[in-house]
Amino acid sequence: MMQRLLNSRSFRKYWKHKPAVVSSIIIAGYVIVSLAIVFGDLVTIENCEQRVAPKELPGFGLLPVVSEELNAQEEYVNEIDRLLQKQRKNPDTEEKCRYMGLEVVDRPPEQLEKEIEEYFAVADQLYQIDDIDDIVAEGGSEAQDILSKLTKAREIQRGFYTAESQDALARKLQLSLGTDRQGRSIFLRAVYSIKVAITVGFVTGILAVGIGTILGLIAGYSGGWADALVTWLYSTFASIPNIVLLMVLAWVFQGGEVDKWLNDLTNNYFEKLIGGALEETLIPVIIAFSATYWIGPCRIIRGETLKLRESEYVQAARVMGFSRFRVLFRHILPNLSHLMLINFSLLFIGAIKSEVILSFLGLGVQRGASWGKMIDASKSDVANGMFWQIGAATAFMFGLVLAFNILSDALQDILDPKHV
Amino acid sequence: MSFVKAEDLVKHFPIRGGVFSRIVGAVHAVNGVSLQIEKGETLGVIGESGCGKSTLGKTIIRLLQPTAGSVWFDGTMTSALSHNDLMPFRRRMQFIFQDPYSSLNPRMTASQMLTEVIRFHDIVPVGERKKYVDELLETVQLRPEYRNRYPHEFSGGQRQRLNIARALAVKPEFIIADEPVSALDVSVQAQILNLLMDLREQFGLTMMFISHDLKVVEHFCDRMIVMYLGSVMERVSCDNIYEDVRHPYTKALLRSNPINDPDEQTELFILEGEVPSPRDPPPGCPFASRCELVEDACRSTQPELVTLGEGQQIACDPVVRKLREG
Amino acid sequence: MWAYVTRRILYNVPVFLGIVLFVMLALRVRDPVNSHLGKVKSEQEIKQLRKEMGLDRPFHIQYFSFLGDVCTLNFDDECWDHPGRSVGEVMGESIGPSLALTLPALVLTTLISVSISLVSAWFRGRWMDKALVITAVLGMSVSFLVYIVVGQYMGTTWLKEHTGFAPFAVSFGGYDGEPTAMEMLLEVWPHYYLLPVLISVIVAMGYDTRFYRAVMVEESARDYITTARAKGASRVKVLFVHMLKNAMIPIITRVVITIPFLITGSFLLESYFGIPGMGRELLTAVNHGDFPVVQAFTAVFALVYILSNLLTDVLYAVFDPRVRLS
Amino acid sequence: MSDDKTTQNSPQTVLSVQDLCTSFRTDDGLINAVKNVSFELAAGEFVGLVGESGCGKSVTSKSIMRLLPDHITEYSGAIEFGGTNLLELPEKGMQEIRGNRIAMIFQEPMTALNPVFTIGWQLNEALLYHTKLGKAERRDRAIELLKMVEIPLPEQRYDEYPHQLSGGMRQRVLIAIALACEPELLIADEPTTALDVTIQAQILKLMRDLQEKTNTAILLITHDLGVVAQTCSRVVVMYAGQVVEQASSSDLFHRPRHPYSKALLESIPRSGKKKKGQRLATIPGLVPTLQMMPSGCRFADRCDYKQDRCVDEQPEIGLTEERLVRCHFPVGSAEASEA
Repeated sequence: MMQRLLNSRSFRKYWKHKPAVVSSIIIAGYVIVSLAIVFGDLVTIENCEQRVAPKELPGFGLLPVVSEELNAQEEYVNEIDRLLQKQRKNPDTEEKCRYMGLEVVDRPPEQLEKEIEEYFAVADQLYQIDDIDDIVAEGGSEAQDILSKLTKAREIQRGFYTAESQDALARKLQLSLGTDRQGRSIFLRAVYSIKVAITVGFVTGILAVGIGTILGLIAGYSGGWADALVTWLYSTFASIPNIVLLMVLAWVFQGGEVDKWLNDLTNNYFEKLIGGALEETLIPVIIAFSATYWIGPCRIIRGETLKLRESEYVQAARVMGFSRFRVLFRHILPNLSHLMLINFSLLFIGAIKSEVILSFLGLGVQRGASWGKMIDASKSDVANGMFWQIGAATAFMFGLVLAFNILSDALQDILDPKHV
Repeated sequence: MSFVKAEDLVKHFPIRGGVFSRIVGAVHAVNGVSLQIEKGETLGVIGESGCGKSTLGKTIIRLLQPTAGSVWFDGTMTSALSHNDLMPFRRRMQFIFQDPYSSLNPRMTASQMLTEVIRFHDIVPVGERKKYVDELLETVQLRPEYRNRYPHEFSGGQRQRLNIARALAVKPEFIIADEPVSALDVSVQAQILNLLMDLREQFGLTMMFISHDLKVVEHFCDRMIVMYLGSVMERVSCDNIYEDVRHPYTKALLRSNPINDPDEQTELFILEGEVPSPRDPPPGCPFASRCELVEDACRSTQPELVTLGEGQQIACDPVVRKLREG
Repeated sequence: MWAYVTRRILYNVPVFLGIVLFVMLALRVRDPVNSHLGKVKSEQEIKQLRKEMGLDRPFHIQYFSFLGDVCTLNFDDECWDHPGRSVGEVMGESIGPSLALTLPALVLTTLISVSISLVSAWFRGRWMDKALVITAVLGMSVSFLVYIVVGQYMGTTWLKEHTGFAPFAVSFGGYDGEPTAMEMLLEVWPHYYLLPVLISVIVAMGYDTRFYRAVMVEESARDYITTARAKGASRVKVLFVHMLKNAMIPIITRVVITIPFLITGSFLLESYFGIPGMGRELLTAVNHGDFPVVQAFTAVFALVYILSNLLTDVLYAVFDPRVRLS
Repeated sequence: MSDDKTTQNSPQTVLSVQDLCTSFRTDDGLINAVKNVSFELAAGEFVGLVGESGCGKSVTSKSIMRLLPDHITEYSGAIEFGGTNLLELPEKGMQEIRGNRIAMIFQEPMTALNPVFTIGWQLNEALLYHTKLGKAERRDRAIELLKMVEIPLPEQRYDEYPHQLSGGMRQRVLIAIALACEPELLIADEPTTALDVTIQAQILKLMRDLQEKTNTAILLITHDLGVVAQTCSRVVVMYAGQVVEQASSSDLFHRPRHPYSKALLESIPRSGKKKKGQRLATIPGLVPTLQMMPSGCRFADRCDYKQDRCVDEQPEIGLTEERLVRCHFPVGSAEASEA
């Protein structure tokens, strides 16, 4: 079977299409990451909600202008201050420190306190200088002094979380793209969003193509009133602009009344099944997408079924006396598989992109991170020159969507029955 | 009683139109055709595109439900049978399609396709299926090694062989071949015709051979019927077409067919005009608008098929009258 | 042709009835009054409002009464979110800004992308074509949102910082007094609307160019294009006369299909740039549970959508003689 | 008339194709569709180009018109027409020749006319490009052309759209368009394949009549030997991208020299001269694919007269008894009977 697949003409054409192969590898990478998130707890929802470092820490190894960095440092100092106060009262320091993103495991408390005092001293000196950007810009000895102090502050700061830590690499990755305004790791959030995007894309794709194919097949093959009904149904759904339909569905799921109803109906089994409130899961988003996206595949499959029904090999199957069921599933369906595959990949892209827009509109993913939420959150950052968050979300999404775009284009070429 | 018989077979396809998509008319594809095929005989059906010859074949095999009339197969009226009751007849009659490219399921290999048929109709015991598939492939002169190939890996002629193998798989007694060679190149056409002739002899098949090519029908069939606009114009033996043919349409058809000899080429015979639309067939003789023998009566009354002896029938009043007058 | 158009109209009636039915049912899955007022108002007041809205009537009565409202475009109900204003008023006020944003965007996008697709068709298979296709795919792979966010930054803050020139407003600030038509066109529109229009053109271009290119590629493979070239038509003639006229049919379909989005506006652009169009109103209404607005707006969107479908059908008939003369 | 080398430079030669090779750049590399094709056409001559599907006959005709997609096609050799090599002509010059001095009609009359323009408009177009006629004169000429191709009610048809016409009528319109500027050469690419026999006869007769009237040279491309026998004075037979035989119709049909021509002729059922159930002569095997052409004679694998030399050495086309044959051992020749 495998051998035959590898020898098939479609596969050889695919293998020759290098961009498609590269795209598949990229997509596979994304899928593996999302599987690792789902099954291996690579990044948990808590991880991406957790505060790991100072707020608005720049990413990509870049540093903002001195005054902005100072602001960030000040936040940091305040944070440490508060922490130290708590530490004196609370025995569970280490836990708290880790929560704040400070790696204190490898240090005795006295040393930590010493380092912090040292840091405060440097920071205080820096805060007293007015017009710090202008002085640095002018250059000279004073600027030298400021910069050396800043470097020292940075060094100490870095010591809190990198020195002798076992997870140095992890930590570096965590901060590689900076933090958002709540001090959450942009990198972790962007990675976690992969899972959200893949889940939404995959489930929506399967559901929408599945519904569309079944209805399309029935309508196209049986004709008559079933066809009229399906045609009416998809014309109706298609006549409501996509985004309006999504909004209406979002409205339906808001407020938790649907949950309550479902839980009452199933004796609270529903809540256990999905593990929490309906609104907090991806289910409403997926339902809304599936309800809008089945139309395209349904229309295409119906049209193609109508065509195939009249094709000579289907007629030949009927001459053999094969049952409707056999004709439909053995002779028609396999010849629609390429359309299903192409539609699936198109819907996958559509769902990922719309998920972003929905999240942006505040109608999408409620808990955890998603690229849409990240871009949404970075609206005001951009005006302040903070591009890390929007950049990271865009880059992660771009890779996946581009790979899918290329792959679905290639599939259309490769699987076109005219060339098979 | 004839082995296969059709009586007054009519097939109309409704045309929908107007504001409410009501049925506003019908394409009169087959208009009261009767035919008999004796066991072991090959009947040719000839006509130009749109004359209803394919529809006739599909109605006889019950791919299409006749609008009126009946089809009899080996003494049973098959046109009235339900899907289940028809099943035993499905394996006794088979159909070979015209287009070798679209008549094979592109996602099934040769052996999958044949095995499916064999399994469904339970032709041979489970253990012998593989052997039987190989035998079938050999019968149609395809190498058994090709069993795992997909249709696109075969040439046009090979695909047509596969089509024939599929039809033969159920060991049928009667085969309708709908233009089986018209999509093929001349040299391949000859291969397939030879194969069909061999098989006909080997299995004692009764056949109905539909074609637009007079030369092929003449070569391949025992008798033929000539169709024009859904009706039979003439029924004639293929033994000596040039002398036997009487109907002006058949004559025209015969003479517009190019002859493969530049030296014997006389002035081209031209049949003026075109076939009228089957949506709106003329009331009288369908051929009246192009006929050189046309009389006023032809335009208003449809001629009956008149027997001229020895299995020859003709639907043309002026010719019949002339013959009777001497 | 008129039978065809009438048939299309009749075909769309059940579709429209279905949409209204669906919208109304969906909005009643959870009690709209309770979810809007449940936390602040007493049981008595909720009952009162329900009665005022007629939500206590049987569903079919509500259905037909609302259907009547939609057909007469008569939306008298008070908005829950804007006390004292009727749904009709809100709709009337928000339709203008939506059109001011989307109409120019549609015209620009279509003109530009059809031109680009023609360039692509002209250089078919050469580097220019390939570069355009790659750019379109790259452009399509970036989220709409990113274009908006970055576009706004580049058009306002960045432009101001780097050139000192600030032609665009970051967000809609409302009008000072009542601007005249001239002021509207020369000052208000460029200031508030031009940037979102440009952004939406850039966003739509990738998709449209690819679509139109595919149309052109398909057209260029047609037999009549070869005939035209064999006649001695220059490439310009082939492209602009033969291909473009045939391509008009899919082009028009695509343009008309986007008409409903003219009315819904671009939700994101409106909400991001604070333009008080219909999209933004609907979004706010959804977020605030403003039931009368959501219900009326969605029904009107669907109505517009269906009307534009009908327009496509009519335009088909105008541009395609095969439809017109059937 | 039979072809002779001496006609090569005689003034009456309209078209001379010399050593034409046409290749396509594909993902699988360069594919050679037509190799070393040479033939000539004299003024007023009716020549058939015959071969089975995929033998390169359509590519040859489209190469003459240069209608193949430029960016993937490579030509070599020469196509001399009216003293110029068409392969070296810029696109602009080609446009002046197309439809004016060389015209072409195609296989599918149903799709070859632009559905959104009227018949009249499409006829007008050809006249507009190549003549200086005014609007009214063009209309008159167009109607005259429609009359010439025997279309009933030409004035009415002038304003109709292609879909209102039957296949046979559309092919007539296409012929009218092709003849609009009185070309010196008409290339007809399977003009009757899609038509019924009775309509085919009408169209062939029309072409023959018009050719006699206008003295246009016609290159008729077809797979149907009957069509050739009926119309052409000379035949060029192609097999697997090469010309294998060139002879007068009479010679070819009665005394084919190339084993392929012979086998092809024998495989057609002959009317009236048969015995019931007689087997047809066949050509065994398959046409070699363009990707896997044999290095020797391309027909060797299927040839009844094959010898070792055929497999090893590609035969050149050569003059045998007043005709050109690409075969080491032409049928009926001394070499063949020796072996």
